[in-house]
Amino acid sequence: MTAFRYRVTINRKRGLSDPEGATTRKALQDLGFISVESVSFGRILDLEVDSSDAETAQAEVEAMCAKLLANPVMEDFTIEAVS
Amino acid sequence: MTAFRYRVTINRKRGLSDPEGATTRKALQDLGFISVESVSFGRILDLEVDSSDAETAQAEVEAMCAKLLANPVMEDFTIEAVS
Amino acid sequence: MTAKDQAPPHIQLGMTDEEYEHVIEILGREPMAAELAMYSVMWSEHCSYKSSRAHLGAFSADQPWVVVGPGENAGVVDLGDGWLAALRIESHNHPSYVEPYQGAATGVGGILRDVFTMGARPIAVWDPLRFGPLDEPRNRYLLEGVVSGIAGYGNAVGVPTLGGEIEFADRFSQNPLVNVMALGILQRDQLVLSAASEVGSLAILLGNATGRDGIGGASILASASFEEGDEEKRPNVQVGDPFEEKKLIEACLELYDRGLVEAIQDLGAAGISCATSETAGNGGRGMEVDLDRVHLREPDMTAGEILMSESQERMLAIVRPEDEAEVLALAKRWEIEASTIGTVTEGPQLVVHHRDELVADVPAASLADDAPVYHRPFERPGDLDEIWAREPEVPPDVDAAATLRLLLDDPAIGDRSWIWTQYDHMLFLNTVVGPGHDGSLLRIKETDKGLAVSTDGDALRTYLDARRGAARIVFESALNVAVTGARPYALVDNLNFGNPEVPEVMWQFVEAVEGMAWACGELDVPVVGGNVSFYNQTDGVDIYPAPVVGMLGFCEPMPERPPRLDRAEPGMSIYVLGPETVGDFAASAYDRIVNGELRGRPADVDGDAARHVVAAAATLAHTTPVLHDISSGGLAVALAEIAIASRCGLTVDTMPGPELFDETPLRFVAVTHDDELDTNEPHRRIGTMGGDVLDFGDAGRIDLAEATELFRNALPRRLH
Amino acid sequence: MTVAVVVFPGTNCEHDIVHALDLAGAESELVWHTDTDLSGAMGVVLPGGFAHGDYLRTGAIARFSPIMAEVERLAIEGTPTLGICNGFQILCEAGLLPGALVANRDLAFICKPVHLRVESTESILTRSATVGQVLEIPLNSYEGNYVAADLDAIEADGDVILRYCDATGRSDETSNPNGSMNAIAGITNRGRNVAGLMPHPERASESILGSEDGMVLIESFVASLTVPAT
Ligand SMILES: Nc1ncnc2c1ncn2[C@@H]1O[C@H](COP(=O)(O)OP(=O)(O)O)[C@@H](O)[C@H]1O
Ligand SMILES: [Mg+2]
Repeated sequence: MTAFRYRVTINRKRGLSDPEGATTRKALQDLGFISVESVSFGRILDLEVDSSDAETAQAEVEAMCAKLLANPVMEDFTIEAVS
Repeated sequence: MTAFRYRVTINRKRGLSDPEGATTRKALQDLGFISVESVSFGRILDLEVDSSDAETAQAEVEAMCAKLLANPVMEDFTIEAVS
Repeated sequence: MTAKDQAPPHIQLGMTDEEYEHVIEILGREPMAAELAMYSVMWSEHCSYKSSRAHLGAFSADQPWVVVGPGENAGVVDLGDGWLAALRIESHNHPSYVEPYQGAATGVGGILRDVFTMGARPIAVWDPLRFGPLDEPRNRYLLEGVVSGIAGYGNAVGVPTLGGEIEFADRFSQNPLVNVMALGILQRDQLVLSAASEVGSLAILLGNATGRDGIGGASILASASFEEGDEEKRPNVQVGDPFEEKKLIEACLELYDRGLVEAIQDLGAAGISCATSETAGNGGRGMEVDLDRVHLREPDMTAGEILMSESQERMLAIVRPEDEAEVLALAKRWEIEASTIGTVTEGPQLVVHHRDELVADVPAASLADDAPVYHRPFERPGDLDEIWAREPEVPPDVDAAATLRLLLDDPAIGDRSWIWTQYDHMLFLNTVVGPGHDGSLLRIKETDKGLAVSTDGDALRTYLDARRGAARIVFESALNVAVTGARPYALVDNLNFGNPEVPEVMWQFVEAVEGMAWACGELDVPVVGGNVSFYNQTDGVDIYPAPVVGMLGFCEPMPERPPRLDRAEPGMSIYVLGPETVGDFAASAYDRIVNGELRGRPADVDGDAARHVVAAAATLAHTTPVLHDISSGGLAVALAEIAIASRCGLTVDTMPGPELFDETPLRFVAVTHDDELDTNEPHRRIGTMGGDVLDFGDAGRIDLAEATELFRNALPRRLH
Repeated sequence: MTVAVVVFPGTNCEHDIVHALDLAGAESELVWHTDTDLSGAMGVVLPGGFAHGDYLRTGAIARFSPIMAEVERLAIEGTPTLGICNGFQILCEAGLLPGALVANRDLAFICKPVHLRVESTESILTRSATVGQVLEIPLNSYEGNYVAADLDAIEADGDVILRYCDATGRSDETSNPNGSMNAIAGITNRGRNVAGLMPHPERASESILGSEDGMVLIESFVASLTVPAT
């Protein structure tokens, strides 16, 4: 068994409103950072998965994202292997 | 003026509790993903900054992180330019 | 491409040919695109009540203390000394199935707006919920998502959630029900209505920017059944922003305080088109609207999108021109955006421009008033006689301990604190009796007035007999508020049903409405508002009929020490009050859980007896430490709940085993010191508190510790 | 002005703390977060709620509200300054108290009464209590989980004033509702004039609400207004 590492990046779908991003942008502008045009939030998850091979591991991570980690109605995700 | 884009990644400092990571790992294992060894959580912020040049823009983003976006008591951050 | 995509636009928007002809008749021409969108949404089931309207006249709001009855955003009743209470209930069923967190969250946001639109400060929320069985992962996901959505929004917006209700049944798997009720209080001079009557007044849009949220969302999601593979409906998720709503509440309350608004309307389904046409139409006026002045989140939106957007946290205030500057300044101080988008005109037209083009020119009142009314055919379900003929069975020597083990472990009977400890239920320091009791009781500070609320539903019993089931919900909620010391004062209802085009569903609906209206009449309780949610059907399966009520109780003075489940002490006597049991086991917890059956016909209720029992309970609440109504699981469960909350065992006289689990309505338990039960109502002393066992004599005994463990874990153990 | 109760957009417990201060005999005044003058305030309270929606990080945006420069000035000068729940989070973000608050161990909001043991009476919040006293006070938070990198220094310095415990005063994993390090529920600063706690003492201010245990904390604060804390 080997430990494989992945970084999952989860972003909100385009077009959905993002109150947190909008509020943070306003806070930055109030602090004088007037050059900030947009702020949007996302999440990353660094996962370590034990597996016999990379292919199985990656498939597992994809299943995890689809099943639990990302909310398909509101979020898109990408998976990236980390060495 | 050009629009520069950055991705800021904010992680909980090592040694401080990461309830999101711990709970997600447990939830994954409950779902049968027993191969997950560790999960750690972070947030990303995608920023768009208007600036005359990349250097100024990057400096601004660094200042934003230091001042507001990350809490030095419990978080580390990295900044990455996005093309 | 499906056949639907090639259909004419009005069919794609869910309109019938007849409805479309009617629009042409009203306008004297073919509608323009934005106009068609407006009619299609305003005439949808969700907005127009076209299938239910013909029947809702059975409800009466005819009591002297009703200030505002159905028709406005919320019902309003008089509490004396200048105080009023506003209440309303709403469903967010389909949005919560699509995205449980946001669906529930925006449901809370919407119901709060209905209440503060009236000038009231929202002071509490309740959440009646229905899901499929928890052994399916998807149902667990929905429950957890909905609860955290209500918590996430309600807590952050700063309105406590004081209770609710939960039921589980297979037919809610594909179609959970998420209802939310809100209560507000106000001073009489702060009451605001939605009619814009002064020509020249300005329409100011307050709050969130308008984006492409849920265009046609509420109406599409709430007016159509789900089919397999219905993914296109998914982008219609609306995202709630409790922070924006909190600012909006404070800003609006200050606007009312300063007398700056003539009328106000929240933006819900059909967004700007609904709010502008209703304010103008209600005042018998028209309005000129300029969509270029609407603050947008996405700059390139079309006129139709702007008009129909269901972006959350927006209000439309009608303001005299001389007050405009002050209103805008006040909005700025509360850090909300505001834009003047229209002017009230002589009428009757609602005239809308976008980028210098006329996009709509329709009689304002026609959108609401000319909506079709359908008298849909209804038919008694053919299998009902057969269902009634099958009698539930309970052996005469039923083992009380074994049965209680099963019942206390049921997620709909066991402790629901897993839900309500996630809700702020203490904010404002008004909560005198909180969640975990029959009804919640709030004080109104600086007065001796108290408000009690209970939300109740009973889909399984209503399925067996829609008329009796619905009536019994009303009586149960009346008794629930009575045991806190309040008398039933006003009711709001949420009628969750299947597809109204199915005659059997329509029959359930009509029976339920009549049963509910009768019960309210027997108790002199006015129905001051409600909501109808049809099309709760997935893949051809209709939900169990699920009317839900929110009963408001009122007391003055408040009981000094209102009854609580945890106030029983060793040595106190246990009494049962109310009618004799009649062997009522249809849709009982016993038949459902022990026998796994749904059959038989629920018992009827005698209206006179009901009025009597409810009044007796409300009086006794002023002097009795513990009062608890007997509902799901019968006497045995009611006693167990008292024992568990009070951490005190009990012994009851031997009685026929089935009597312990009988669910004959309108009965309640009182626990007090001997000879201190101050009532003329017939009562029976059945036992004594004390020890650490629940002892049912010959029927069996169970350790309090074991009962407590089962009860506490019923919900959590299924979720983790 | 006696006590300044600071209101941020999103704050919601301001009237509740005013009510409790009133019961303890102290007058108070609401101050909007864009104000910049607190001269004359004998004490400052940052109440509970969701300032700025708790977006980005709880307390992070509020900490830069215009009023905060004044709050910091007074706190440094020794004015009694109390943060309850969200107010505690803001004081931590502002660096007026050590540590930070993160999501509860079980990632769920918790609203329920909890037991607290008084660890030290050297603070504006606990001076009228006794060490070892057990109080029952409601908690109401999602981010109530206290973390600090320099925990040993905080403990050694005696900055911990309240710890989660059971009804008998014992602390262990089961009596810790949210995973806070060392079961810390409330702390004070070195100067002992700034204090923060996650539970809401104002929610335990009358017997009709279920408990009056919070009043000893409110009364401590009120007593500190006239007799400056050491
Ligand atoms: N969805 C919910 N949200 C909040 N509280 C709930 C919910 N479901 C049940 N409760 C609370 O649990 C208690 C018991 O509920 P229930 O058994 O429905 O009461 P009753 O049978 O007396 O109507 C009530 O205090 C109720 O408010
Ligand atoms: Mg009850």
